[in-house]
Amino acid sequence: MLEYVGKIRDIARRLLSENKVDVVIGFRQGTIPMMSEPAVVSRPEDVDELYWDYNCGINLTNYLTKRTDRIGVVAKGCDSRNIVTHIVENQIKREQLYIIGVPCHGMIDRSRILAALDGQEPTAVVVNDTEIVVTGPGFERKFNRQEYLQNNCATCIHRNPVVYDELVAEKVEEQKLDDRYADVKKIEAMSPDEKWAFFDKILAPCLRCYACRNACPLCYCPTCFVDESRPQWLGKSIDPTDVRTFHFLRAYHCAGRCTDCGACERACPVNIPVRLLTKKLNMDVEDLYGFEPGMVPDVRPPLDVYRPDDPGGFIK
Amino acid sequence: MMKGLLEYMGTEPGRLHFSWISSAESTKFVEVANTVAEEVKALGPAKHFIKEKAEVA
Amino acid sequence: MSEWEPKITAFLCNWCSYGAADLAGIGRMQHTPAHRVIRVPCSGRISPKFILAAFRRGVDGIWVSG
Amino acid sequence: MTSVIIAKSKLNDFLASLKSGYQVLGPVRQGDMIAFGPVNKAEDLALPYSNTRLSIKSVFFPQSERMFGYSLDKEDADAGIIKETPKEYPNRVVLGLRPCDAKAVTLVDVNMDNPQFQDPWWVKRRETTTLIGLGCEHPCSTCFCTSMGSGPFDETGLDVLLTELPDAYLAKSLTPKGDQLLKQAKGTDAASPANEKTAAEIKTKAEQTLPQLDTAKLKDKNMMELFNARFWERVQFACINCGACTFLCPTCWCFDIQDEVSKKAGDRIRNWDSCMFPLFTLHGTGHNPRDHKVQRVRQRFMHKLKYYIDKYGDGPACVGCGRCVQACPVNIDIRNVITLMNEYQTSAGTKA
Repeated sequence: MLEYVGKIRDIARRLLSENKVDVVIGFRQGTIPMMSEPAVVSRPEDVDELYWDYNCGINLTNYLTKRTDRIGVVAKGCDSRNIVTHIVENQIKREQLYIIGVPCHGMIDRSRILAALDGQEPTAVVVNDTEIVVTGPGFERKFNRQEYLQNNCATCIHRNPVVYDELVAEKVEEQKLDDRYADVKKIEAMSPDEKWAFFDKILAPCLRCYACRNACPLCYCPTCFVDESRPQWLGKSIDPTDVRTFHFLRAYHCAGRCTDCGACERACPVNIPVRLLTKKLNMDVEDLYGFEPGMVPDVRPPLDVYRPDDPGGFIK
Repeated sequence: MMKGLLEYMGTEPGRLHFSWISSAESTKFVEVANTVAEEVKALGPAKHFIKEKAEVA
Repeated sequence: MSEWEPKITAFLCNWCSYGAADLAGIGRMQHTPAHRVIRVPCSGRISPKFILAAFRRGVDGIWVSG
Repeated sequence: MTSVIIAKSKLNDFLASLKSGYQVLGPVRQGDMIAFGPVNKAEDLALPYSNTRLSIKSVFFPQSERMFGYSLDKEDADAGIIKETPKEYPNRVVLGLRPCDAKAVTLVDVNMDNPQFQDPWWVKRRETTTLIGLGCEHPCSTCFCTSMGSGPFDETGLDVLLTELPDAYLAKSLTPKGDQLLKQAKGTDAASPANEKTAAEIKTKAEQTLPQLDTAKLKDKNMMELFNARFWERVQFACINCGACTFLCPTCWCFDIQDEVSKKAGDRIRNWDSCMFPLFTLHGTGHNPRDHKVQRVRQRFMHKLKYYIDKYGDGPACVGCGRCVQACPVNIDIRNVITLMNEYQTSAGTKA
C-alpha cells in the first residue's frame, strides 16, 4: 500500500492549499516497526509527514468526534463505515468532511508476529504482495501476508470505503468468505461452564487500562459507565467479576454499531482477543435484523428504533 | 441481544427472562411467574457474575 | 428451610405486569414467592447495567416484564 | 563485595538452595507474555528474554491491594472499626529482573519511603525482597537506559548483578543482603579475574549498542515556558488516553483508594490509577483541573522529565526501559518527547 503515500500527500496538499479543509487527519510513519501514529496536518508544507502502510490499523474516526472544523480524513473501509456511524449518531457532519478513501489490503497483525518471533526483535519489516519480511539482528523471517493479517482484516468484506470524496487508487476486490464467524460459533458450541472458563482465561491478563475502549470510535460518551459513581456499577480493581462486567458492557454498548475495525484488539497491551465479544453481537445483529453497521448514512441502527417486525422470540 | 451475549459468556440460558403481560392478564402473570421460578430453580443457585469480596491481593 | 428457593429479581412495568400482579393479588391467586419485585415506570427503563447489577449482587434469575 | 560464578549446569543447585530460604520469583512465560512468577527450576525461567511486559512494580505494589477491612454487622462488637488487613511478608528473591527495573524501584522509593511518608506495605516488601538482576547483553531497539541514568548493567537498586558468560553467570554482590545470599547459596564457584574481564567487555559492548538521548538541558529549562510550549498540541493529538503507558511503566506510582462493600463487610482497596484518565483529577464539585487530553498527556511527560527533576534534584523519573514505546497503541514515543523537551528554547533561569 506504499504506493498510496504519494497520492495521499498530493490530495492533502491540494486540499490545504486550496483552503478546502482546515486540517487533514492521517497517519505518520511509526518510530518502531509495525506501528504508525495518527497525525494531523494543517499546513501544505507539512503534508510529507503523512504516510500509509500495512500498520494503520487504528481507526481515525476516533479523532473526528465533535470536531467543528473542516477536515480531510484518510479512511480505509472500516474507517469510512465508522464515519457513517458518526454521521448517523450526530458526532460529525458530512459537510465538514472530505474523505480521502483508501482501498485497503488489510493490516498486519503486529502482536501475532511479535509472538511468533518469540522475543527476537524486529528492526525492519517490509511487506510485499504475498509476504511479510521481518529482519532483525542476525535473523530474517518471512511470514505469509494473508495468514498474518489482523483477524478482523482477514474476515473483512468491506475493504473499500463506503463513502468517500476521492479514492487514492482503484477499488480492491472484496473478499468472498465462507464463514466469517467460525470463531464465534466455536465458542457458542461450548457448554455454559466451558464458556465461563474460556472467558475467565482470556480476560485474566486484563489491566483495566481501557485501551480497547478508548481506541474505539464508538466510545465517545462524556462519562463512561465504569467511571460513574452514583451509582457505581462496578469496582475498579482487577477482580475477575469487575473485569468481566467491564468487558461485557463495553461490548454490549457497541451492539449494532461495531464495524469490526479491530482497533480495540490492536490497542490491547496484553493481547486479549476482545473482538470475540463484539463479533458475537455483530453476528446476532446480522442474523436478527439483517443489519450491517455503517453502510448507509440515513438508517438508524436497529437497537435505536422499534419496528413491528423486530424479532420477539425471546419474549414470553 | 443481551441474553445472547450473557449466554455466550457462560451464563446459563434460563437465568434471564423477558415477558409481555397486560395489566388485565393476571392469569398469564401467575403462569409466567411460576414458569420463570421453576426454570431458575432447575438451574440451581447462581454461580457466576456475583461480586463478593474482591479477589485481589 | 427444607428446599432451596431461588431469588429472582422481577423488573415489572408499572402499567402492565405490575398491574397484572396487583390484579392477581386481588383475585387471590396463588403463585411462587421467589420473585422480588422492582417497579419501573416502563420496561424500556431497563438498562443492561441493571441486569448485570442484579446478577452481581447474587440473584439467581432475572425477569423483565412489560 | 564478592563475585562468584554460577555454572549454567549448576543453576538448579543454586535455585534449590535459594528456595530453602526464599520464595523465588523470576521471568516466566504467561501466555505470549513474560511476567514475574514463581520459579521452581531453571527451566521455568523464560531465558533468554528481552524484558517482561509488565514491570517489577507489581511485586512491591500490586495493581489491586486490600489495605483495610471493616465489618458493618451490628451484631459484631468491632462493627465500624477499620482494621489493617493482615499480610504475609515472606523472604523473596526476584531472580533475573533487568537492571532498569531495579533502578526504577529506587526512583519510586522517593515517593513510597521518604522521611515524611513511609508506605508500610511497600517498605516491608522492599525489606524482605532481594533483587538479583540479570544484565542485558542485547538491549532492545527501544531501550534508552544509558540516557536516563541507568544502563544495561546498572547496579542501582540491585543486591546482586548477574552477567551471562558463555556457560555460566558471573554473580556480583552489591549489598550486605546480596552478600549474605551468595554466601549461603550452593552451586557457586569462585570467580577468576578472567571472568571479570569478560563481563566488563560484555558490559561495554552492550552499552555501546544503546542510543544516546540528550537530557542534560531539561534541568535548566524554565518550567512554565516548557509547560506552555506549543509542541504539546502535536504530541497529544494521537493519544487515546488509555492507561497502557502508565500501567506498564516501572516508575508510575499513582493509585486510587476505593471502598468496596459486600453484604456486611467492607474493604478499603487501593488500585493503580493513571493520570491519563479524566477521573484521576475530577473533583467532588465536578470541576476537573485536567479536563483536556493535552493537559493529561503533558502531565505524564512533565512529571517524569521535569517536575521530578526539579523536586528531587534527581531523575528523570524514567529508566528508558522502552515499555511504553512498545505498548502505546498509537505510537507516542517518549524518546521523541524527551528530545522535543530538551531542545525547546526557553529563557534562562531554572524554575518558574
